[in-house]
Amino acid sequence: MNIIECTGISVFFGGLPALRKVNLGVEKGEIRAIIGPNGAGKTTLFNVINGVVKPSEGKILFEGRNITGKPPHVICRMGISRTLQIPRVFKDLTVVDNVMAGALFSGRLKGDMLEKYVNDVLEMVGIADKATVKGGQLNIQERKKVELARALASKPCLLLVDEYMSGLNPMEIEDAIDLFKRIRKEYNLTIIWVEHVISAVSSLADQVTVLNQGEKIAEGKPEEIVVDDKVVEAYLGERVVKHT
Amino acid sequence: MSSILKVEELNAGYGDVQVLWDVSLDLGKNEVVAILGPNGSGKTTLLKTIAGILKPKKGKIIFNGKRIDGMPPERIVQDGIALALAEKELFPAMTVKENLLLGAFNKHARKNFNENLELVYKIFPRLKERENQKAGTMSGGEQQMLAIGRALMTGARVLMLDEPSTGLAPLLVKSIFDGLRQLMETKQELSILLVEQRAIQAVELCDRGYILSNGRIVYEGDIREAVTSGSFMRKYLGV
Amino acid sequence: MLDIFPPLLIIDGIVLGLTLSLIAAGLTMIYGLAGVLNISHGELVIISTVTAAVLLQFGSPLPLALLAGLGAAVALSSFLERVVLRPIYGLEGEERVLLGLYITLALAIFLHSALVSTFPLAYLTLSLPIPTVSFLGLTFRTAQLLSGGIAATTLVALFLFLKRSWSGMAIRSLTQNEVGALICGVSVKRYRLLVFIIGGVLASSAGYIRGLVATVGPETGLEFTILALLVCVVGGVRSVYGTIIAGIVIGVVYTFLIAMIGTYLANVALLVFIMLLVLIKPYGIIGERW
Amino acid sequence: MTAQIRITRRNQLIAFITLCTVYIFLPLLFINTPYVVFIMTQMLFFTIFAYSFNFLFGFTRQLFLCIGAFAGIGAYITGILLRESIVGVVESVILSTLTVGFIGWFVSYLSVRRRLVVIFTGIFTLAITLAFNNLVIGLVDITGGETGFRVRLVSLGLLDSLPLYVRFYYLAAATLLTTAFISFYLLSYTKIGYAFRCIIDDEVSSGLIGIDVAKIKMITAVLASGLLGYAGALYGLFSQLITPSYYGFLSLDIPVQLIVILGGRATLLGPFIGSAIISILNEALKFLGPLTQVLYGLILVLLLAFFRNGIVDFVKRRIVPWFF
Repeated sequence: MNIIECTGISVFFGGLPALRKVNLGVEKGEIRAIIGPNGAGKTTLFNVINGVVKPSEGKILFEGRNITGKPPHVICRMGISRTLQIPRVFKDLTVVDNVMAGALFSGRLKGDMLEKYVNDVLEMVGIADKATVKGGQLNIQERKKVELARALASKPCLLLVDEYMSGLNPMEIEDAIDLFKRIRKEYNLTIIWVEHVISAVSSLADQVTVLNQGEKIAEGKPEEIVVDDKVVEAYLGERVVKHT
Repeated sequence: MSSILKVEELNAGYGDVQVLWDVSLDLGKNEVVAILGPNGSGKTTLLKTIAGILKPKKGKIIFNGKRIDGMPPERIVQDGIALALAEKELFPAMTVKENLLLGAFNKHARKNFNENLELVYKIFPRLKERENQKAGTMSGGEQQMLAIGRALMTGARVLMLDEPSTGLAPLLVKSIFDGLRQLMETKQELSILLVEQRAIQAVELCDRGYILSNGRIVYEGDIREAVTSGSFMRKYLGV
Repeated sequence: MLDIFPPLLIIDGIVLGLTLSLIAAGLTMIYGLAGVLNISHGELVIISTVTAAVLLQFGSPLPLALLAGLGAAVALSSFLERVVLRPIYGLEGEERVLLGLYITLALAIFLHSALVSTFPLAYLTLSLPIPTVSFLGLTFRTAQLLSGGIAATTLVALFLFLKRSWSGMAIRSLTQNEVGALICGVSVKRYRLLVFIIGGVLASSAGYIRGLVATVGPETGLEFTILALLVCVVGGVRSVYGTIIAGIVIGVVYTFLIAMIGTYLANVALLVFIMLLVLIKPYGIIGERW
Repeated sequence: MTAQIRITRRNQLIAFITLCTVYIFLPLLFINTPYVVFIMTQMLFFTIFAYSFNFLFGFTRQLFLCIGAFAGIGAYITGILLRESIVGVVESVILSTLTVGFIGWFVSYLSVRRRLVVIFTGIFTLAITLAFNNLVIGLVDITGGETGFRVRLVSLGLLDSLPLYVRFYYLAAATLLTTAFISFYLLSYTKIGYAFRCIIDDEVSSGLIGIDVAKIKMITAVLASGLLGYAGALYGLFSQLITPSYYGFLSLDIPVQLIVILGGRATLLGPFIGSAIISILNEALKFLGPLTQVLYGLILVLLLAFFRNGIVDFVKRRIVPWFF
């Protein structure tokens, strides 16, 4: 059974469609990448899944339960965590408090386990050495790590990651790929991942979904996607396809 | 060919998010140069930095032999670099004519107002038809024409276009690129920096180009050759 | 129930409404360009009437006194923009609006108390030599007609300035789209100062116009601010034209309410209406958008 | 990590016990100067008002510009009920508390539901303040208009054995210290404190990690407003005179805001420090007369422009991380 099943999701902003009848089913344990050009609706899809935006049409089932239109905090407590494209950590809290907050309010962990779990997550993400630094004093990559750790600390079943790799150099991208591999293995997670660093996508994702102008235009394994006519067209323009 | 705009080892971004890393490029007089790359690669950031809306962290921007990095945007427009953004950034409650009028806000553009207006109406006749319509009520394609038209009204010698084809139907894309082609034929002393996500339209307008991936220049040279060669897609997407 | 003949009441209302529109137009433009809801705006009205009144008490000729008052309002307004509000320009979004609200509120309290305690008796009344004129069988007060005329003329002038002049275009462009204005070469800093200066001029003229038909005392600043704020909320916080229409409507309704149920309950009715409006349509009835 | 929290908690407890001691024994020093005790009582009431405003604005970013109006509603309800001898003191005060609590919940509910931006909540509540003022002055028959009406001295049970001017001092002190203690406890020892810290910092992120921001805002609004209604009623009984000028924006809201900003937003010791400074200033500057208002305005402008985070924050950053 798919852990999450979105059927016929449409979102309109002031009459303009941001998503049109998008279906998305992700298997348990999978890493699913979502790619697409500007304005394709990737972040909107995330906003719909975690309840920031209510869909105009469509239904979302998470582990078989209908979560359509539930507010973000409820969805978080049900086991879906999310990181943002531009990370928002708590600036006045230390790194460890940031992550602790994630563990505390999801209500998915019990008392004694909290501290150990939080320390494990900090080690895993590689930010343990900054544990007592305040969120506001971190640089952008450290903030991304803290946000990821905070999301992991809520012990989710499904993790939504929004553009983790942008702004990283090739070395750092390698590290991040490695990190996600370990996270999946260690925490037994399903990950949906919006990304435009395609090199990372192809070495990490099991399946890729391609959105363009609010519609799903392709889905498949990374190596199939890169040569898919519709995808090439969406990225490069219609006539390239004829040339090649 | 002598260059009119030169960017050297530019680093820029928003706040502490660095988007561009050591980007260098060169735009010749009367040349059209393409900058290609997928979304998030930093194309719009590059244009905004050149236009002075964002302050560069490091590096030089040289226009017509003079350093312009760190200058306020109104000075840069006056010097002759105009920008039409993908978000259009029009004045929705103003008419088409008023939008164009504001394009000619700087002193020397006011002098050549009639001449430039004629040119804009010639390459985008649709704008003349819609002269008195509110900009906010126009279609996406028309708004794109207006954004380009407004940039031209500044009397610029360098025109920077940010994804003029995004979100438009193929027919409209064609009319916009036809307009640009006509513009290059009529107007003397105009160089265009064309940023595009879709390569093919760009290829029809220019020979030379750059590919930007993840904030860095990964290819520089003959753009037609790059697009037709098999490795393009890999290079383009940074695979 | 009404002591005054309704048409005269309507004219009274329109005159008050136009005066409020003058103040509110400044408020709206300042909000549009600087992102500050200037709570101290009503004090600009008072600083000019107080200055003029004090000078008149010392025997200064009328034009000189009025000019000095205008100068005081403009100077204060520019000082507000260049010095007092400086800390907020580095902030974005809600933080900026909030700090702006707070600083101008504090400034309003400061000016209010300072003016009331220093010049408690500086009332401005500009009485005219001919009290009434007859027209179509009705007797109008000259002051009423004159103040209405001046207010309308000033608003038309403002309208033409915004519509026709380069500076006016620049101001409108900045309120509609700041990035758009930037890439057209419009300097934010320069026009921000300009709208504060214009706001000062408009507020000052509103004070004088009010002085023709009523007595303007140093304690009325907050009242002007509140009424103008209401006009802005009804007219849409970013639309100058909406502001003008809303001003007239509120002026007339308010005048009638006062005549029918007394000042205090009229205030209550108006405020309840505003509260409902904030809830139902926070961006105004008339204004097209923020 | 835990060690640090333990130190902070210990220091907070020390601070709290010190406060209790000072507040209990301080009036005994001035037992022969009723005026000083009177001023200190007034300071206590303003500290309570500031506590409410601090919870609303400092902790949950709900800009209620109607602190005076809320306290006033409480005072008028109790005052009128007692004047007309409808119910007893206790019932009146309870009714004041519940009514104002309900109004606070309603305002919060509306602004949360309608997703009003802070500034619109501000305008909305400013309108409440003005409407309250106009209503009170307009309904002369019931409220006594501008001059207000007198309230008879009421019995305070056990406290009646104390000298007249000390009774209300201890009543207010008990209210304040209880409020402060409950706040200290909740904020330092429970999850709620953590949630508050998250909400102050970033509301969006708080929602994402599973905090029900809307619920916390509304609960805070009920409690803080209820406290205002209660304290307002007591303030009315203490003054023995209820007039609109006591609860006006200039006479109540502005000093309260000054206290909170001076002491530091979203701190528990801030209101204590802020109100102490303001009270001392108030007395020291008495000779200025109405010019004190001017000075307050000026101080507020300067504080906002250059010293926005207040004294507690300054101390916290520069000296010790004691106070939350």
